[in-house]
Order: sequence, then structure tokens, then C-alpha cells
Amino acid sequence: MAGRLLNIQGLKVHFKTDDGWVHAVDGVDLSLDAGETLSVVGESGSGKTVTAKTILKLIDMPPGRIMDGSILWQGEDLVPARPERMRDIRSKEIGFIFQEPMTSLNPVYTVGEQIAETVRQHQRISRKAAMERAAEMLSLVHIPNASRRVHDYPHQFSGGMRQRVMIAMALSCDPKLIIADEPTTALDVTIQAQILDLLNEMKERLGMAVLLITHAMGVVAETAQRVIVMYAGQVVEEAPVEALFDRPLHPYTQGLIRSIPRLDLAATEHRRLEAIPGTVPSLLSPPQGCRFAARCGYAIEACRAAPPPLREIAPGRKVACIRAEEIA
Amino acid sequence: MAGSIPASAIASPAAAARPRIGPWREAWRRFRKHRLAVASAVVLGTIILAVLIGPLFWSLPIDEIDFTARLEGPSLAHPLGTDDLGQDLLARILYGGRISLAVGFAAMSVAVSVGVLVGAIAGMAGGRLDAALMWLTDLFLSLPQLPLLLLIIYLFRDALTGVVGQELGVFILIVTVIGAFNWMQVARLVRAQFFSLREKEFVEAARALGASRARLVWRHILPNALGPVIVAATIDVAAAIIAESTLSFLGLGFPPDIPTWGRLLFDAKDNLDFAPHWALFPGLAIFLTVVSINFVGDGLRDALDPRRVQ
Amino acid sequence: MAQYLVRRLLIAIPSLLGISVILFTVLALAPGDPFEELATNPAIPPEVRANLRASLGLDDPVHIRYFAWLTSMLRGEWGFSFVSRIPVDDLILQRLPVTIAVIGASQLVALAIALPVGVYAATRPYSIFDQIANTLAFVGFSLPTFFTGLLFILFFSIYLDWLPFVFRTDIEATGWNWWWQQLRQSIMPIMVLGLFQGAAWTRFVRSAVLDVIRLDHVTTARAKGIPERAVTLRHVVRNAMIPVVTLVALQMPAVFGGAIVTEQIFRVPGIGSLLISAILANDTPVIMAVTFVIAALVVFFNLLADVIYGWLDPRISYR
Amino acid sequence: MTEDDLRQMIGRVKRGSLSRRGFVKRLAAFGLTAPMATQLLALHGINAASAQSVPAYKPTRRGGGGPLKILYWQASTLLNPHFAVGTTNQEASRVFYEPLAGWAADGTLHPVLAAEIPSIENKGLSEDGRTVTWKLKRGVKWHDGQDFTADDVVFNWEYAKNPAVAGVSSGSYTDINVVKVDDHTVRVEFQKPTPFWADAFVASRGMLIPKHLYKDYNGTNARDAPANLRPVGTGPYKFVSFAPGDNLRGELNPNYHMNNRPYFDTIEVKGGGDAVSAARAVLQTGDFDYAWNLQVEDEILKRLEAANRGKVNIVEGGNIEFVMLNVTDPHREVDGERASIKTEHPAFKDPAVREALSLLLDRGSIERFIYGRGGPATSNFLNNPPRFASPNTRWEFNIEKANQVLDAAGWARGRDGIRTKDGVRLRFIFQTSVNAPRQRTQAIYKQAAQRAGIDLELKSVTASVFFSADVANPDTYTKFFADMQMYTTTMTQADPQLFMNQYVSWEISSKANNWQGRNIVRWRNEEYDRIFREAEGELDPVKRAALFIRMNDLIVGSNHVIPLVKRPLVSASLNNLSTVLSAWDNTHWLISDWFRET
Repeated sequence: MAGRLLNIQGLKVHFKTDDGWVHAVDGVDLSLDAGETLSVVGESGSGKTVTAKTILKLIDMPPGRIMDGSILWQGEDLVPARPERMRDIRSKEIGFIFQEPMTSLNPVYTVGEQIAETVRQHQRISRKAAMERAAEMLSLVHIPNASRRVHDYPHQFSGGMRQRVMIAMALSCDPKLIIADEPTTALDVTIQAQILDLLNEMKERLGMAVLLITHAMGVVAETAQRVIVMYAGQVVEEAPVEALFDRPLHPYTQGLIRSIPRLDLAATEHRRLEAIPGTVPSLLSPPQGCRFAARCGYAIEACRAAPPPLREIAPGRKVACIRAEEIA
Repeated sequence: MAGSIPASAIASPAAAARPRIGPWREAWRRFRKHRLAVASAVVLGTIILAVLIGPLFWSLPIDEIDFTARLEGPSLAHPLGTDDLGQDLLARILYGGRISLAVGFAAMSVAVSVGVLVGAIAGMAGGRLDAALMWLTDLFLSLPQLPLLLLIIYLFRDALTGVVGQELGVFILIVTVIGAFNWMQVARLVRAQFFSLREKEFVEAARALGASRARLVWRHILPNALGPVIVAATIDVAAAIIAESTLSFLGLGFPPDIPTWGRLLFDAKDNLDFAPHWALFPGLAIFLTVVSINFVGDGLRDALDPRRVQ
Repeated sequence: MAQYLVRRLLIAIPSLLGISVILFTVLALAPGDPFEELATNPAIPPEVRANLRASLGLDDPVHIRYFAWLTSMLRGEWGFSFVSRIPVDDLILQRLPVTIAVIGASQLVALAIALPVGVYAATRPYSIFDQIANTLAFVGFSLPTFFTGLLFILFFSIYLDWLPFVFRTDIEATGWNWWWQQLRQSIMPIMVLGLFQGAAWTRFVRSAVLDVIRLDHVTTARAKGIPERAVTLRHVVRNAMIPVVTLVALQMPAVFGGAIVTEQIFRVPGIGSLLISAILANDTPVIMAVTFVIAALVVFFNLLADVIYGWLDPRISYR
Repeated sequence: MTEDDLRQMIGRVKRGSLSRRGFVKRLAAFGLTAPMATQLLALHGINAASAQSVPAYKPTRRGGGGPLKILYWQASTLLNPHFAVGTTNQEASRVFYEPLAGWAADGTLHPVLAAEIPSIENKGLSEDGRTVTWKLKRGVKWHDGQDFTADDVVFNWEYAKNPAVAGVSSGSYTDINVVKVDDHTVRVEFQKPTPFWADAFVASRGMLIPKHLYKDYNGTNARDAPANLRPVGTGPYKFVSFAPGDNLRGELNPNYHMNNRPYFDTIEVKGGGDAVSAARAVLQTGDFDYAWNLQVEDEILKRLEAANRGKVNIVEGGNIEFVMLNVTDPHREVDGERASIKTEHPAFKDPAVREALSLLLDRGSIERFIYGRGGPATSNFLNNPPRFASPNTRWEFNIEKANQVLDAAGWARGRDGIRTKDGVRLRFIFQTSVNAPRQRTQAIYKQAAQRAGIDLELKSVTASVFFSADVANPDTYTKFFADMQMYTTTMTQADPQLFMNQYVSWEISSKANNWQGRNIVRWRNEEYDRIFREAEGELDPVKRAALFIRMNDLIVGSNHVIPLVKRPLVSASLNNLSTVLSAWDNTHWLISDWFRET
């Protein structure tokens, strides 16, 4: 499907450890159009962060290694791309927002210097001009009296403010895509909402695509247009947001949605919180068939025999479960 | 946002598959990975073993003067050669090694324990007590060791030898004296560690759970400060062995007829160009001991400090 | 910042005083006699030595001698050496440049080794280079300077006869030849101290860089598209320098101790050998003056370490 | 060979019927060495040609010899001879200052600033031994051009004896009177007949400083005289620069009072380091021309000499390394004083123990393997000048005999092999100063003693602590709070009078005299005291020599003092350097006559 902004096909990323190779990402397909917000949801260890970081090759190789698959960015495959090419893309075309604002900024430089550094890396402008650009970005992300605070150091900002700085830095070169790796996990609830609103506002104003990595279904509902659900290094379901919440096809997605504590039901319902029994399979030697089979209520012999392909059973809806139609 | 799934609810089963590994077994497994550290542990072990039980097998007396066999190179009769009085160097190195190593380790443990104590108190207490302790550290750092050594040994030597006999008396004296001059680095390291660790979340968490100050220090902060202390301790052993030889250089150390490695090296330095074996073997003994202690220390630090290893 | 410095200096004064009191009493009690050589010479009648000691006040009680010394110190007279009658400040000013030159050069050599090797080894952990560098560093600081000094003399001076091993302060040559002679005679002490110190610091730089290299803000820097070399220099090394520079400053006084051994072996007429000969002769004014210089250096370098730490790390505020 | 035969032969030489060479050869047959013979002749007015006691000076013109580089492992720190605390300071001053006369190696006087050596024959010496008249050389100039006259000599006497100056050379000048006869003659008057008159204005204590520079510093301000660090003397070299504790430089004195001298254009005396590296710097790398006082194992010196760039010079003197057995008991305190003369050493009071210890000292091996040429074994305490060396003592190393002596005296071996008798164990503390050859000697002595059932506990004390005069310090050699101790005592004059007063009873070191007495072993013997008094006034040299020989036999016979090895002056010099060395004076006593063989 040419023309898509980002198109990842069959991506496999394994990590070498003392006990053998960990199949962290084992055949992931993911694609994204300009201006679209795609959310990738899954528990920790499902391979979502590795997938995201591999796009910009931010994982340490070794011990990590891209075993297979391609990452097409506007048609160009980044997997074989040389480091110089990757550097042009980083922050200029694809921005990245990290999870831990407290430690993601360099403590010894002012926030202005760090943003200016990004800007001057990709544009030939003077140091003064870059600092002005930094102040602009800070005010864009609603940091009060930005022109003064641009000279402050990271430790003089709160967690929420620092995440705003990170966003300002990521957007400083007008990238076409922003990858946000659990941007709100480290923040408390009230700040999370502000950050998500800011992200959406930035999308309207600058029109960039957003790849949002999260494990919170609530965040998905708030921001994403389309959702990909990942489990044990593989994509198990892909669907538009509303469709996913209305009619989750894959048993795992259903389990996820059922286990969300519901405020909208009346107190009288007295329903116990639901949890999915069993644990995630070892990625050292992943099971043959469907990786969710061990915990899936509907699992049958066939499920364990072969890995279920990711099938498009309706326009824009894919699921990796051979009994999806039956149990829908 | 409501609806975030606590990850622990669905704990990753991966760890469950393998047998449950205790922290010490884990530390040993990581230590084994550090090949040089293992090799050094073996070398150190052989040296200590040789020094302890060697004299049982190699029974030549240490001070048998034999003028016919002066300054002989290594031979069958004298595997490590002889000195200018024809005394057998292997026997002397084995005998001297016992003292040098004992002085090294004992002085190091004195230095480290004093250092950790001072560092911990300064680190935990802070404020005026910290300033006073740091002033004391600066004071000891700037005092020249030699006059103090001269005085302390000269003041206490006769009193101590009267009580516990000559060799033990001198041993205790030298260990305390060397120890008393090497604790400052450890104290400063431990204090720095305490300052940085005190702010860490896990310490506040422990304090929130009602841990007493002593427990905090002993169970939480100290184990984390272990890394640099081990490194400092290994350096201290080397410094102690060298300090002992400087003492014998000044006639302050053990009586002249006790062949510690430092004294052997000192006696041999004038014959280096004609009888190199006389200086090389004790020098080698000191070097091998010190380098193996350092490697073992490095291995220990990697094993005990989970963050460090990839 | 200035206010903080003044406060630190005010604190330093009592500590220097404390040091001088303790040291003076130690020296007064310590054995040893500056007129040792007189002893074996029968021609010199005992009363001559007696009144020599009396003339220098050696037999007065300790506190009187201390106050006499302190008042003359404050007036700027550092007294004269018992043994050689030379004013102590001349002695020190004559000896200090040599020591500073040798130590200074050896520290530069040490840093020139430790920084590049430490950083390069840390950026390629467990690579061949890292393992070789690490092993050599261990060997480097496990070899006592005492022993390496002897080996250097044996090898370079005696076998190869390239370098003189008696240090001469009065080289007649001028211009380039003077520098060449100076280099030839001081290269060995500098290398012995430099290699030992360099080995110790390589390990420290490597572990400091290793601590920093895994931090999140380094990945952020990479995500900003900055080339790997710039990431290492601007972000990793810059942060790792904080503990390293502080250690270098803190270790300077201890380096003077190390210099004493090298000065003894290579006969460099520096502060170290002056201190040893003064101690062996219990020459109190010289010992007090030299120790005072070293004590002042300790206080100065501690202060310097704090200032550099504050300058390097903005999180440290000067309260 | 009786005294009369001797006088009779001197008479025949005087009358010319017996040649000088015949006389010397005849005396040698009786063990009286050449210098002793020449000394006897000189004193009887038969002035032997003094030249042969100093090697001939070959160069035919002054200067042109380039630099002379000398290395001292103990650096000089002061350039005023009267304050020269150690030998190195005397050597440094001797480069610039000169005495009236110096002692040649064979113990004869050699004129420097004096025109001739006073003797009875040239009326220099009075018959009653109470006055000495020195005739000064004419035309001698100080470096700053001033004339050297008798006033300078008289001033030096006033300066040296002035208690306010507190000079170290005061001992030689306090009990004499010096009178200026004329501009170039000076008379020294003694209170009583003084056989050894050549002390004032001679050798290391006789260096003369210029009156015109020191006359306003003849008091408590003596230490601040600028000339103390910028000397102006009469010597062969003028002062250039001085870095105390490091190096001293001088240059040729163009109007030196002896022609064709000095040979070298500049002189440098470098200090610091240790004996072995000093030896290497001459014998192996050749960086220096001469290295002073090499207290180094002979084994090492021999191997360094193998490079045959330089040679080792051995100059016989009076210094001796010896072991002392404490007469008193160092472990008991009697009215607050350890090793007090009121006590007696429980073991050493038995002569058998003392004899055994003397038999157990393996002097042969110590000479061969430790000191070598630098320490020939000896059984005498007084060895030089030769005429005072006693022929009637022997040393013997015999463990078997020592055991027999101890068995005979009833010292039975205990279970642990150590001999005991009436509760006294033969276990002794043996202390000495820190120095490699001494530590080796301790080891050898300990092993031999063990074989005879005597246990020696070795103790080594830092030199500056061992030789300290500090009253509070228990480890000094004058206190002798140990059973046995060993060190070297030096003999700085060619006359044994001051050297042998170490064993007279009125010199015993005790708490009363702050342990400053020179009789450290606390040995008392009436005959020794009597003979010493007699020798002080004895003018007849032959009788005086016999008295000192008797003293030596007494002290060595007691075995409280066990001589070990003589300690001649050991130094090293390049093969082509011709030096003039003497053990009775400084190394630089005739620096003017040093030259390089071309």
C-alpha cells in the first residue's frame, strides 16, 4: 500500500541474552497515514516500545538485532539505512517523546540549549536564532513566560512541565510523525489529561501523525483514531477505535476491555473486576501456535497447531484468530 | 485515566519457568562471567595457600646463612635463588608472605571499618557533625605520615612488646598505624555514596515503612555503597603492603631479621642489576597479590552491583 | 558564589591552625636529633651540642616553642632550618618548582592517558579494546611506583644508558638543549607517576562514563539526530566529568605523597625529598613549613573541587 | 727492640752513618711501619723530605682541566667551617677555605698556609712542649684581593673560642692562647706540656675565615653573617653559587698562592641521593669524577668496577666498627636510672660469657662478604696511626670453643636451647642503627650465637634517633638501654688521645651528665685511668705510643669492647682522576693538587 507515511511489514527484533535469543518483536505489521493518530496498546513486555524504538534504531544493537522485515518511511526502507541517513530522519522527520521526563533531559544544560541543539542540528541558523525558536516552542506548549524560563535548567521544572519541554523539543523541527512512548505513564492523572490535550492540540495545529504507545485503554479511547493490540511480540488485532470498543474480535482484546473498571455502571451491579487468567508465554521459546491459546477460553486444538495469520475480515479490521468470526 | 491495567496483575511468567535463584547464587553467576576475576581468585588462592602451608613442604630454614651459595640465580636447590647471605629466597618469601599478607588485609580491614564508620556517620548525620568529621579527615589527609609513624611506633613499641611479645606487638602496632592512615579515602567515598543514596526513592520508601535509622543504614544504604568500598579496600591492601616496606626502610617495621616482602625488596634494590632475581621475585609476589586482589575486587563489584552488568 | 568562597576560607583557617597544633606537638615529642652527625665525632665536646640545642630552644617546653613558632610564622618569618641554617622559605621556594613541574607533568600525562582510553573503552564495553585497556589499567596501578622506578632505572639508565638517573638542577645548556636535557632527566619520574596515576584514573573514567552512558537523556540526544561522536562528547563525557574532575582535585595532595617515593628513587630535589630528610633529622621548622604548604594545598584543592563541582553541575546550589 | 736501641739508631742516622732508608727498613722488621719511623725521625729534627707523603703534582700550568664534578650522597647545607655540623659541611667549606697545615694519609703534617712545619729543629716547637710558633706563607691573598696576615689567624682563635658564636670547633681553641709575633708569625701557647700540639689551625677545625668580613659578626649574630653562604677564602677555587642541600659551584682562583694550581677550571659538588647511586654515577655511567664515602657492600663495588671506568680508593684511618657489651644492667632501674653504674650486668659480669661472645663474632666472613676492602677485620680498638697499633691482640671465630667456655662456666642449655644459670638466661637485645651492612652483620652474629645457645633479639633504630642527644629519647646509643650495641666511632685526629678517652671512668655516661659522657659502655679500670693521665703529659713519642698500646690491650682484653672491622675511607674516582686523599683530614684537604692524567 504505497503512499502510506509509515509501513512496517513482518518486523522481527530479537535480543541476545545469556539464556538465548528473546523474540521481543516477532512479525509485526503496522502502517500509518499522514495526520493520523494510531495507538499501539499492550501490556509491558508485549514488544510495543521495542517496535517504536526500532523505527528510529534507538535500541542498542548488540544485544538487539533486526532479524527480518522492513520499515518503509514514505516508501524508503529504514532497516538497511546508514547511520548518517538515520540521523537526518531523527527529530527532523520523526520526533520521539520518552516515558520518563524526569531523566530524559540532560541536567547540565538549560532546556533552551537542549532544544536549540536539536534545531541547529537540522537547520543552519545562528545560536541566538535557535534560542528564540526554543522560546517559541516553549510558549507553544503553554509554558508560562517562556523567554525567561528558556534559560532555566531541567531540575527547575516539575514532571509535567518537563514533558511539555520534551514535546516542544520533539516538535521543534516540524516532524511529519511523532512517536510518543507512554508519554503520561510517569505523570499523575490530572497532568496526564493536560499532556494528552496538548498532544491533540499540537496535532490540529501542526497536522503531524502520532504513533501513541500506551498500556492504558483509557488513553487509547481519548486520542487514537485507529488501534493496534499487541500480545507477546505480535499484533493480534487492528481496528478503528469505536469498532474495537464496540465489538472486540480477539479474545485477548475482549479480556482487556472487560477488565477496565467501569464507573458508568450503577453501584448496584456489584461486578467483580475481571482479570485474564494465566501469564504471558516466555519469549525465549515462544509456543508453536497462537500465543494466547494457553489463556484463551475459546482455544481449540487448531489454535495450538499453527500461528494464526492476521486476517482482514472487514475493511480496516484485522484479527489474528481463526475462530474470530464464531465468537464475535 | 481510569482503566489502566496494573501490569502486575498479569505477572510475566517467564521468570517462573527457571528455578528460583537466590541473590548470592545470582551474584556468583555474574562473578563467574568475569573471567579475569575468576583467574585472579585462583591466583590469590594459590598465593595464600602457598604462604600458609608452603613452609610445611619447603622446610629450608629462613635464615640459614650459607656463604658458598651467595646471590645464586634460581636452581634446583634454591628454586627462587638466594640473597647475599646465601639464605634461601623461596623460604623467606613464603615466611615473609604470611606477614605481608596479614599486614595487608588486617590494615585494610582497619582502614575500611574506620572509613565506613566515619563515612556513614557523616553521611547520615550531616550538618555540624558531618563538618567536624570532614575536618578530621582533611586533618589526617594533610598530616605527613612519616613523623607520626616515627612517634607512634617509638612511643608504643616497648609498651606493646612488653605485653604481647615482640613479633605480635610490632604486628598490631604496624597494622593500626597503616590502618590509621588509609581510612580517609574510604570515609569520603562512603559519605558521598550516602549523600546520593539518601535521596533515592527506595530509601525514602524504607523510611516510610518505619525502618529505624540503623536498619536503613545497614540494610539499605550500605549494601549499595558496597561497590566503591570494595574498590577502595582492594587499593588499601596494596597500599598497606607497600607502606609496610617503607616502614622497614626506616627501621620502624618488623625487626631486621623478619623477611617481609617489603624488606626483601628493599634489601635487594642495590643489587638489581647484578642479582635481579633477588628483587624480582618479592616484587612479583607483591604485584601478583595486588593485581589479583584488584581483579577480584572488580569482579565482586560487578557481581554485587546489578546495575553495572549488561 | 564569592560569599560561599569566603565562608569556606574562614572555615579553613581553624582547620589549618588545628593541623599546626597537632603536628607541632607530634614533632616535639618525636625522637630524632638534627645534630646526629655531631654525635660520633669525639672532637666535638658534648657541651657544644648542649648549647647548640639550647640556642635553638630545643629543650624548652612544647607550648612555649609552639607560640614562638606561631608568632614568627604570622610575621612571615618561617625561621631557618636547624640543620642547614637556611631560611625555610628560601628552601621551599627553591624546591617547590621542581616538584610542581614533575607532579604537574605527571598529572597531565595521567589525564592524557585516562580520558581518551577511559571514554573509548566505556563506549565499547566488553570489546577487545575495553578488555585490554582494563587489564593494563589494573596492571598499571598494581605495580608499586617503588618497584617500577627501580625497573625504569635498571632498563633505561643502566642497560640502555639513554637517560641519566641523577637529577641535576643546574644544567648549563641553553635554549632548546636546556629543554632537551630537562626532558631527558625528568621523563622517568614523570612517566612512573603518570602511568600509575593514569591507570587508576582510566578505571575511574571508564566506570563514570559507563554510569552515564545508559541514562535516558543520552538516548534523547541520539533521538535528536546528533551524531554519535557529538553525543559521546557533549552529553556523555560532559556529565561523566563531574565525578572525575572532583576526584582529580581531591587526589592532588595524595599525589604529593606519591611524589615523595619517586623523588627518593630518582633523586629529584623536590619538596618530597626535603620533607624526608627533614623528618629523619627531626628538623622541626622545615617539617612544619613543608607540611603547612601541603596542608594549605589540601584545603585549596578541596575548595577547588567544590567550586568545580558547583560550576559543572547546576543542580548544586550554593546555600 | 728496646727503647735504648731505638735512640741509638736515631743518633746514627743523625750522624749520617745510617741512611734514612736503612733506618726505616730496620724498624719495619720489628713491625714499626714506615710512617711511624718517619714520624720518629721528624721529631728528632731529622726532617724527612715531606714530599713523598703526598703524590707528585704533574701539571705544568694553572687551569685548562675543564670541570671537576664531585658527588656527595649527603648534601652540604652550610659554608662556615666553624658551624660545620657534619663532615659534608666541612668538605664544602674546604673547597674555599684553608688551614695552616693538613694531615697527609701517612699521619704526617703537610704545610698549606704555613711556610713550614714547626719542629724542635727549626725552633718552631719549644723544648718544654708549651709553645708552637707558626711561620705563615708570604704573598697569600684572600679571594677579594685582601692580604692574608697573622691578624686573620688571631681573629680565628678569638672567633672560634667565643661562646656567643657557639662554633663547633671551640674545643680546639678554648684552652690555648694565640699571640701575634709579627705580620707573618703567630705563637700558640699551651697551659701545660701538650705532646699533640697540631690541633689548633690544623685540618678540618683549622680552616681560616677572613677577619675583614667576620669582625662585626663575632657574637650572637654569628649565624647571620652573609659570608656564611657566600665564602671568601684563600683556597684554589673561588665561590660561584650554592643551592643548599643540592649543589655548590666554584671556579679557578687565578692568583692562588701555589703555582700551576688548581688544574681544573670549575668545580661542582652535587649532594643528595644514596651511596649506591653515587657509586654507580662514577663507576658505571661516569657522570661524575669522584663519589665520597661509599658505605656500600664491597660485592656491589667490585661489580661496578668491572665496567673499569673508575676505581675504588681505600684510605686507612682510625674509624672502627665495634660491638659493646653493657657493663651495667639496662633492664633494672636504680633510683630512676636504667643502665646505672650502681648495677652490674647479670650475664656479662661473667668473663666466660664475654669471651664466648667474642669467639662467636665471625669477623672473617663479615670482612669477606659484607664490608670487603671497606672493612678489614681487626682485633684492635686503636688501629692507626700505625705506631699506636698494638701487635699483641688476636681474634678468633670458633663456635666449638665458645660452647666449651660456656659449659665450663656452668651455663647449662635450657629446654628451648638457650643457656641459663642461677635464673639468668643468655638472651640479649642487640641494637644498632638502620644500615644495610649492619643489619647483615646482626644476622650473621645472631646465627652463630644461636649455635652456642645464646639468643640475640635484633633491634634497628633510625640513625637520627639512634645518634640523638635528645634527653627524652630512650633509644639513643649514649643511653645504651640494651645489652649489646654496635656502631662506628670515628677518629678525626692523627692522635689517639681524644679517641681513647672513651673508656676513662670520669667520662662514664649517666643520668647525672644527661648521658653526655663518652664512656658509653660504663667500663671502669684504675690502671686504664692512670695510664691515660700519664699519656696526656708524656712528651716522649715512643713512650707515649707504648702507653696507648697498653690501653688498647686493656679494653680489648676485657671483651666488653669487641672490635669488628676497621672502617677506612671508601670512595670512587674515574681512572684518569689523580686525587690526594687522607683519612686524618677532609677529602678536599689538598683539593688544589687534584688533576686529570691526560
